[in-house]
Amino acid sequence: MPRLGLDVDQYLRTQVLPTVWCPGCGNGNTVEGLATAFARMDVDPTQVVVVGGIGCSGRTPFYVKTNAMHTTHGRALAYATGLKMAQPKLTVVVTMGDGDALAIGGNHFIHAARRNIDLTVILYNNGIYGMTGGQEAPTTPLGSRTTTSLTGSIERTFDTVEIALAAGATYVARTTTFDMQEIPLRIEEAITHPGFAVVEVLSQCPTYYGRLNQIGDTTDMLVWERDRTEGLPVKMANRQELLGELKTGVFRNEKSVEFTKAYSDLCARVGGSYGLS
Amino acid sequence: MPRLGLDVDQYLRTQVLPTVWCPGCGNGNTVEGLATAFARMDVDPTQVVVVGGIGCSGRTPFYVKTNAMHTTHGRALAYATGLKMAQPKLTVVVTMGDGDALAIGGNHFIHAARRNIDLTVILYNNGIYGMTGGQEAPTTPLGSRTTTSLTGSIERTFDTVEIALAAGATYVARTTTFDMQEIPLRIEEAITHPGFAVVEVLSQCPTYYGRLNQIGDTTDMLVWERDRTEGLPVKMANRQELLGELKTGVFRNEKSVEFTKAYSDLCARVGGSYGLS
Amino acid sequence: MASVERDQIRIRLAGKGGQGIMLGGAILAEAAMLDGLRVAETQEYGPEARLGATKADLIISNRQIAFPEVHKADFLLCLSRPAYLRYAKTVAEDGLMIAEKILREEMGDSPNVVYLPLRASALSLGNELYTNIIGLAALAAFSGAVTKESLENSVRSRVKAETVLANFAALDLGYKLAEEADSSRLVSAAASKLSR
Amino acid sequence: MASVERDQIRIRLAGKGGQGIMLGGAILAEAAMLDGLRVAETQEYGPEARLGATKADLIISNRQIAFPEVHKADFLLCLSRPAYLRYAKTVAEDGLMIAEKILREEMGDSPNVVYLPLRASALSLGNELYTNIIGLAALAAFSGAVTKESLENSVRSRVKAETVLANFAALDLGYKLAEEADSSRLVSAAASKLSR
Amino acid sequence: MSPTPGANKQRLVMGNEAVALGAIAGGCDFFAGYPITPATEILEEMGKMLPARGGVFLQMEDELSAIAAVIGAAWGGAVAMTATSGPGFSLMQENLGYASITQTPCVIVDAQRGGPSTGLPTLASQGDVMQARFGSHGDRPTLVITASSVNDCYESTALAFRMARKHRLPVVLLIDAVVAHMREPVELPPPPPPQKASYPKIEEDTPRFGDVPFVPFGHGPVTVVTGLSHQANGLAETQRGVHTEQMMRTTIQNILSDPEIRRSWVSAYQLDDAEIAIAAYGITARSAREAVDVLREDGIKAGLLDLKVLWPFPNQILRETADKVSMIVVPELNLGQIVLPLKAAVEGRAEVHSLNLADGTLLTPEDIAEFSAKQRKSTKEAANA
Amino acid sequence: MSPTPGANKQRLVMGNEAVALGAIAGGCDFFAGYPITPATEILEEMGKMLPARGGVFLQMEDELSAIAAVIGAAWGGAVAMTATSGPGFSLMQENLGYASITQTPCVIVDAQRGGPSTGLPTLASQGDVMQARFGSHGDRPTLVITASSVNDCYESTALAFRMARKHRLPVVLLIDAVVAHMREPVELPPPPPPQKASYPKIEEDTPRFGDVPFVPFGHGPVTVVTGLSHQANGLAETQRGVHTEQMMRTTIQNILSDPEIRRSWVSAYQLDDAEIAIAAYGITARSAREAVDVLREDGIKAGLLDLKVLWPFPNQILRETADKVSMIVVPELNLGQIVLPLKAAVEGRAEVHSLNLADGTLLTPEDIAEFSAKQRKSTKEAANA
Amino acid sequence: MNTLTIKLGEKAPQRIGAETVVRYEQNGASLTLRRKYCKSCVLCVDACPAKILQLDQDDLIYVTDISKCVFCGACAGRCPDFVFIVDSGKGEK
Amino acid sequence: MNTLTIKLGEKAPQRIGAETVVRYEQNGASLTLRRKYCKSCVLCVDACPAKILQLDQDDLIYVTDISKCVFCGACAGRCPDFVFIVDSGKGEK
Ligand SMILES: Cc1ncc(C[n+]2csc(CCOP(=O)(O)OP(=O)(O)O)c2C)c(N)n1
Ligand SMILES: Cc1ncc(C[n+]2csc(CCOP(=O)(O)OP(=O)(O)O)c2C)c(N)n1
Ligand code: SF4
Ligand code: SF4
Ligand code: SF4
Ligand code: SF4
Ligand code: SF4
Ligand code: SF4
Ligand SMILES: [Mg+2]
Ligand SMILES: [Mg+2]
Repeated sequence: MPRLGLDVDQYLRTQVLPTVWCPGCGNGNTVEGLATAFARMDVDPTQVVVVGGIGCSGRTPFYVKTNAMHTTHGRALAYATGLKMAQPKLTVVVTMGDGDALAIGGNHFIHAARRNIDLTVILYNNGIYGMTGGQEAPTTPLGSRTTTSLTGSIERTFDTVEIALAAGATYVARTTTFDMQEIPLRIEEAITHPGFAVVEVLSQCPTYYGRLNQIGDTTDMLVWERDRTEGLPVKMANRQELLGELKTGVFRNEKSVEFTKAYSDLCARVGGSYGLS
Repeated sequence: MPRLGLDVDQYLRTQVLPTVWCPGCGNGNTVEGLATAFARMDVDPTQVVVVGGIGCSGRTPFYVKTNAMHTTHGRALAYATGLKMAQPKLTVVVTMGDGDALAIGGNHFIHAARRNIDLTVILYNNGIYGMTGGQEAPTTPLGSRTTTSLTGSIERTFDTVEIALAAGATYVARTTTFDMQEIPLRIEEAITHPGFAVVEVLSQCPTYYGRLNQIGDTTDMLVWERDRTEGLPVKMANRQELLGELKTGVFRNEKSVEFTKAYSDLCARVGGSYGLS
Repeated sequence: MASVERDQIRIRLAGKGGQGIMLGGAILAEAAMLDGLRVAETQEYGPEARLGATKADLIISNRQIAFPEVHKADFLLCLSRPAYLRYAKTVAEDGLMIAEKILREEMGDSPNVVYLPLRASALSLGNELYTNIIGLAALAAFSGAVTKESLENSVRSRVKAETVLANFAALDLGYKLAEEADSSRLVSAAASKLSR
Repeated sequence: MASVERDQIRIRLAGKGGQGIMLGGAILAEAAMLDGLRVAETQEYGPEARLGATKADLIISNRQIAFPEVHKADFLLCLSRPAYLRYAKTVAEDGLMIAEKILREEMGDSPNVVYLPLRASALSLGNELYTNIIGLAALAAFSGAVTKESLENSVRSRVKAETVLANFAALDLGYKLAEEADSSRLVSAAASKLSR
Repeated sequence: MSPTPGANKQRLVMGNEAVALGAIAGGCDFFAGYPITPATEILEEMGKMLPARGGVFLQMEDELSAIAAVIGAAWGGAVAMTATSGPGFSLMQENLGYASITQTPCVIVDAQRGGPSTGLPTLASQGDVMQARFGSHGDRPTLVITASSVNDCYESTALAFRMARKHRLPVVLLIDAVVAHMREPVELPPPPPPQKASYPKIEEDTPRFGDVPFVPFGHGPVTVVTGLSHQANGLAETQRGVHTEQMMRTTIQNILSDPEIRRSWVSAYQLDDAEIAIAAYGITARSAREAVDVLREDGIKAGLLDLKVLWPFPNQILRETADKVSMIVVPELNLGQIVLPLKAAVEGRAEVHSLNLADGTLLTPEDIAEFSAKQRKSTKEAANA
Repeated sequence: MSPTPGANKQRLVMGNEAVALGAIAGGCDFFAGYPITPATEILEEMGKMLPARGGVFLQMEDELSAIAAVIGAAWGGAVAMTATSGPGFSLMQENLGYASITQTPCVIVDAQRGGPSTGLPTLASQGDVMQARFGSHGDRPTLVITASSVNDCYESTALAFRMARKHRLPVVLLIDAVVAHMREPVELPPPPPPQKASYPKIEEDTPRFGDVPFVPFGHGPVTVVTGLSHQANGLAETQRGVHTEQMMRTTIQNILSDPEIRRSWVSAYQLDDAEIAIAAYGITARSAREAVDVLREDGIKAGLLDLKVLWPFPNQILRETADKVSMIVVPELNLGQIVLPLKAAVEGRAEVHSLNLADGTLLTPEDIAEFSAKQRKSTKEAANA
Repeated sequence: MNTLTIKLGEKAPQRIGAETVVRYEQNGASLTLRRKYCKSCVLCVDACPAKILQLDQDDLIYVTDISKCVFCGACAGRCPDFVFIVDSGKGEK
Repeated sequence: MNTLTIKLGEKAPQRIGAETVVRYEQNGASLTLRRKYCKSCVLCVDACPAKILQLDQDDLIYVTDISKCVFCGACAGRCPDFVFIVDSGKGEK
């Protein structure tokens, strides 16, 4: 019940609603979660930039009433890295689809994680390419039907959490639109975390994933989402236990040298005064 | 002593020797290891393609007397994926530098691993960009000097093994040019392995890494290489034990559905007859 | 039908995402093809088309079709409110709009609009999804752009086998609605365009 | 020195990777600059240059330098075998090659080559790395392209402080070798080029 | 161009589908791609057809890898293609150059949408016309074919494959969002049965590069392929790229003299007695054709030069046309692209006027007719003044 | 161009180093790049200078991310640049289009090497001249500046920054392997102290796009930036890109009428009484200059038109030149690129002859002189016949 | 947007315009519907424990009987399109 | 390449050309040096347990005293440039 008592609307660009998203699409829930997190944190919208990639979910920046940067397919994190480095005091949130973040954008994802730069990634994982009409994504569950795997996907599936952890992200969480109350909490934790933070939101695409895999109506998709995940005690999940399962929870929440901080120190070492100081 | 009793020369394109590599560069040891593995396996050179990226190490295909494909920076695995899919009976070995494989080519690396396509990657990790003159690589040990981090690198370091494992590679090993006898063994295992196999070879770049970090002469670099690694019992290393250390050994050697096989099955399902069958 | 003398008929089908506009366009185009006519069909794509107003345009002619888009429609089928708001103005001066009856309340009457209870009729057939087919049939009736026979054949080839009969019933209903509504305009609207 | 009348002197320094050709080029160019001359220096780059034959080209002139590369060299300094094999033919007909003496055995004598024991002299100074500086000095002596003073100033600004004196000794040695070898050709070779 | 109406085996086919069918007709047995509007249906169609034929269909992680996989596949002996739109085409440019320097036969379809950047993803443009020729760094021989109808899509794709294999180069098929998504009735032959491409036998010392046939890996002695400048045997020449320059010049000549290219270069409509030529291509040629009719109804002798092969640009044909007409009108859905080589070819022999639109909508026949009439009028007035 | 010899504060500087110094002089406080020959030293120099000035130096994972970071940084308020060579420039094309459509001021240096593909990594070329204009999909306003000396490198880079910021667009500086690595004595002012760029105050309803000043994030009310066609307030217009088309046309006009561009466009040498004009740019202009001297020694009145700003192409200047000479010779280190817009501009007013070389070596003064003399002779003979 | 307030016991008009915001009130609590954002996905309909949400003939959401509303917020939580504003009147923070 | 064979006890000539392959023999075992591949890195020099490898005045590798060679192959293993072929004469596989 994110709205009760919070002025979430102040963080929504209501003039462009309704969104372009399909009826029942989960993207709106995550946007609501993001706006709710902003409301909880009472951020100054002029000091926040939401950077989006290209895809249905990539349109998020249009709907959140902060600064918005809708970039190119796959490159959002590279844009965000430059932006954050140029003005390290800005809060930068990056919203990407699974294809955007992990197919074409996979390289920037692992490198931003490696640097542990203080960005918050919200990765909308609907297991498919929504915007272009239902093609296979690297996150498409094995055997699922997509318009490019009509007889069932034969490509193995990326586990966002595993990749993020291996690449060096210091905050990694997964939740779902079924667990919509969790979304703002995870996002708030992620934004507050000083380092590279990833919140994966499993989200329903009724139009393509749902229809192609005959999951049923929009509510059936939520049920399916619930059934394929199993919450972990939220505090901290032990990675080893997860293999083979798609659990939700917080998988890492660790402090490590953050990149703008490291850069600031480097500048100081050679006599320069960087924006942070 | 790779040469004893084996006609390694038949797999070397001696007409183009000496190599372009600097005196004392470790790349030649890995080439020797690759040629030795070919000799041990007695491969038909016309049925092998060595695909290289761009970088000092990317020149490997020129020196190995099999089919050679010297591609573009970072894309070798994408070329190799198309090649392997088109003619699945070919043996395809992909040689890349650390920058090539993990900086510009990081995305293809994780996706080829995800698909578990039957390619063998030999990743020459010298912790630096050799070809372009000593810039920082994603594998540059933290604090090292490079021409783009003259006061010491502040970027965190990729662990090739961790990334390969998280992305889904089914054979993952690390060795060094100090342990040069191991190189052909690991390469042979990797080629024989039916799936995506990665052999990381820690290799010395005396010209840049060595000189910038004042490691000493070429032999000193080998000693340094020995000192920073610690062999694991070769059979199988438990991943958990490794955190924070750079061990050598075999980290995974598992069977899982290989991609050309999965594709062949898909074709069969819809009535097509694919090259494998 | 004076198919030999006519030059070209410009048709626009408009609705919102999920109303089967794309399928309608394909069916009508194929019907024209089966009638031995030339046809070019184009559609609106993209995310906006999934939700908001979307359209399919057809040019049907007995000569080669050069420019393939419809700027002024001889016939516009309009199934939804956003489509009405966006495309009403694209009907040619002597063109005809066939619109969902629910819209009359808000939009009001005007001489070149015929409101038909398309959705209600579809629901009477048991499924709102027949709305587009009923509308298509009505449009065919008013425009004379394609023969009913071809329309049936085209529908048969594009819908699931088990729904063919229901779709045929939807076609009948569409023709009937058109006749009942304003039989004076049937076909003649088309004929007027064709005698250039 | 007839620096005012001369037009341009084209110099090529050639050796193999690690022999300090790039540094030599920079030193010579800076010396020319300090002499108030115009200069353009270009070098060979890339992996091949690290190992095999590599070169630096200088045009030194008292007028604006347009084309910056050397195709026929008035003076070629040649430090290694691969460089000899590759660049010997790029000496101008009336040009002069100053070559490492070890190469004489294999390459043999010819009228426009002066062999000097550059490497041996460097070793006599305690480090093979002075070879390039000795060669540079010899080349300066033969060509008269730059003054010794400027050469010293340039060397001072480009080498580590603790090696300045040793490098000055290397310069002296180079001048001496040139004088001893063939003092008749000193400067005049250059002069002949300059009185166009 | 369009088949006879009412013929027997007509099917209603979308432009993108026709591209896929044309590819199969051209022998294509490998597709690697990445979805993008408005080219996605080509990918989806290939994904339906190829596995059933034992061919390879791959959805790659991005466009960089899609074209790389295509080139790799070609060297694996496949007849390979990819399809994309502007943003993806931009990403392919580096490796397109690799296909050129390694003389790799393959086909790239660019279904143009509004640009730059994400631009107008669902709308048509002709903004990639110069990019198709000059988008990659360095020089390279290029062959760029267009299509303005569904039937064209089929024919042009098949032609692209024939030329790619004959001249050993990446061939670009340029269509646009409207043609890609347009459905028209066409009558197409049934797809040929799957067939592995065959290659000539070669010896150890047979040259592999230059004006010689393409032989992939595994079909003879070992071969060296590199994106560095190289000699005929494939080994690098890094000090001076004489062989590679020569190869490029030869390929350009070979394409220029190819009889099929010469036949397909342009198609004329009402041009014989025209005083105004409208030079157009792709979707705009359709508007231009109607504009010619409109102008002629108004008594202005207009004609259409429909440019079917854009690159190499038909210089000679344009010069000859310019000698016959007084004015050439060049309508394009961009800010003025093909008008550049056209003006360069015409060298002042006729007035050239550009009509440009880049907002994602089409130039209508009326737009073109009106513009042409206006230009003609102002020229006449200038002459009389 | 070159400073007076013997002056006091001369330093021997490499072209790439001068670019870096010029960038600092132009206010640059952000560099993101990826190493590549022959542009690497620009990266390395920026890496040395920026941290000490509190600016940002980033080595990114590839060129795609380098330009993306630069654009992101510009929106973060930085004065940003990247530097690369052909292969990297090809990879940047998609996001270069993003910089254009979002009117983002930034500078991209392309130090050209032999292409296509990996080509001739250490050798010079002028093969990216058309790519710099047309390499990205869709249309966009472009400004491309060249340099032929170390001093030029400095001046042109600073100019690039001025123009990028004034006209809100990505500006390309095109140099080549020889200029990049050449050392010449130059006399440069000391680098200005670090300074944060300042931006005008804006209100909620101030238009952010179109012919209005650039204001980055964090410097006023919230802003929406998108690579889709958009309105003045930044919100997308996906049904018809009227605002974006208008913005592009306006920017093009603004550049064309910029007094500094008009001043810098070309530089002439011995052109006043010339009967042959040699139109050249970059490193080739140096050879051409010497060729002019050679030709004049042989009694042929030649002159040089050194093209300093390639895009927008100086059409009017070329037309005027063509009216005065009988022949224009266009030497280029490619297979013929700038000759295309040149011919289009000249429209037959003078003969135009292309001299091309693409093997990584330079055209020498003798090559150009000889070619010019030969063309002149054959034209004379043709006239007499 | 013009707002139509419907108090407990009041009946909504036969047809509510798409642009109209409807505010249902019940003893200090309120439920506001921004109908023009509604996409008819019925997620809220399925989620409402009181079963009082339905689509009207314009396919837009409305409340059949506000007296049964328990102000649980399930509708607001589930709706992906920002249609609902739920105020239980208890002044939560 | 022309090969120069030096048997046990024989002395190498003062100067061996760079292009010459040198084959040192000792009781059926042999050590072959393809000197033109040598880059003077001295990895082999440091690795040789018998300390019999050195660079000559051309900076190319040669054997000072083949009689001390134990045919351990360390040189071949360490050399990154394919200079050595070691044959212990024992016909290993
Ligand atoms: C370079 C490039 N390639 C392809 C596209 C087309 N495209 C747009 S969105 C998208 C993928 C959408 O999938 P995802 O990232 O999962 O986002 P979703 O729509 O599912 O939220 C693609 C392939 C593009 N815009 N740019
Ligand atoms: C697209 C592109 N960007 C940059 C380069 C320049 N480049 C060549 S090799 C290389 C990196 C070399 O490093 P690595 O991959 O580690 O190989 P190494 O030389 O160390 O073996 C770079 C950046 C290029 N060739 N192409
Ligand atoms: S296509 Fe799927 S992801 Fe995209 S808006 Fe529709 S439901 Fe959502
Ligand atoms: S630069 Fe380094 S990696 Fe490259 S050849 Fe030299 S030593 Fe080897
Ligand atoms: S607040 Fe609860 S009871 Fe009231 S309408 Fe919403 S879901 Fe139903
Ligand atoms: S959940 Fe929202 S969008 Fe869906 S029907 Fe309910 S109110 Fe409408
Ligand atoms: S074989 Fe062993 S002993 Fe003989 S030279 Fe080589 S390293 Fe020395
Ligand atoms: S290791 Fe090889 S290259 Fe190095 S010195 Fe010895 S023989 Fe020469
Ligand atoms: Mg998705
Ligand atoms: Mg490396």
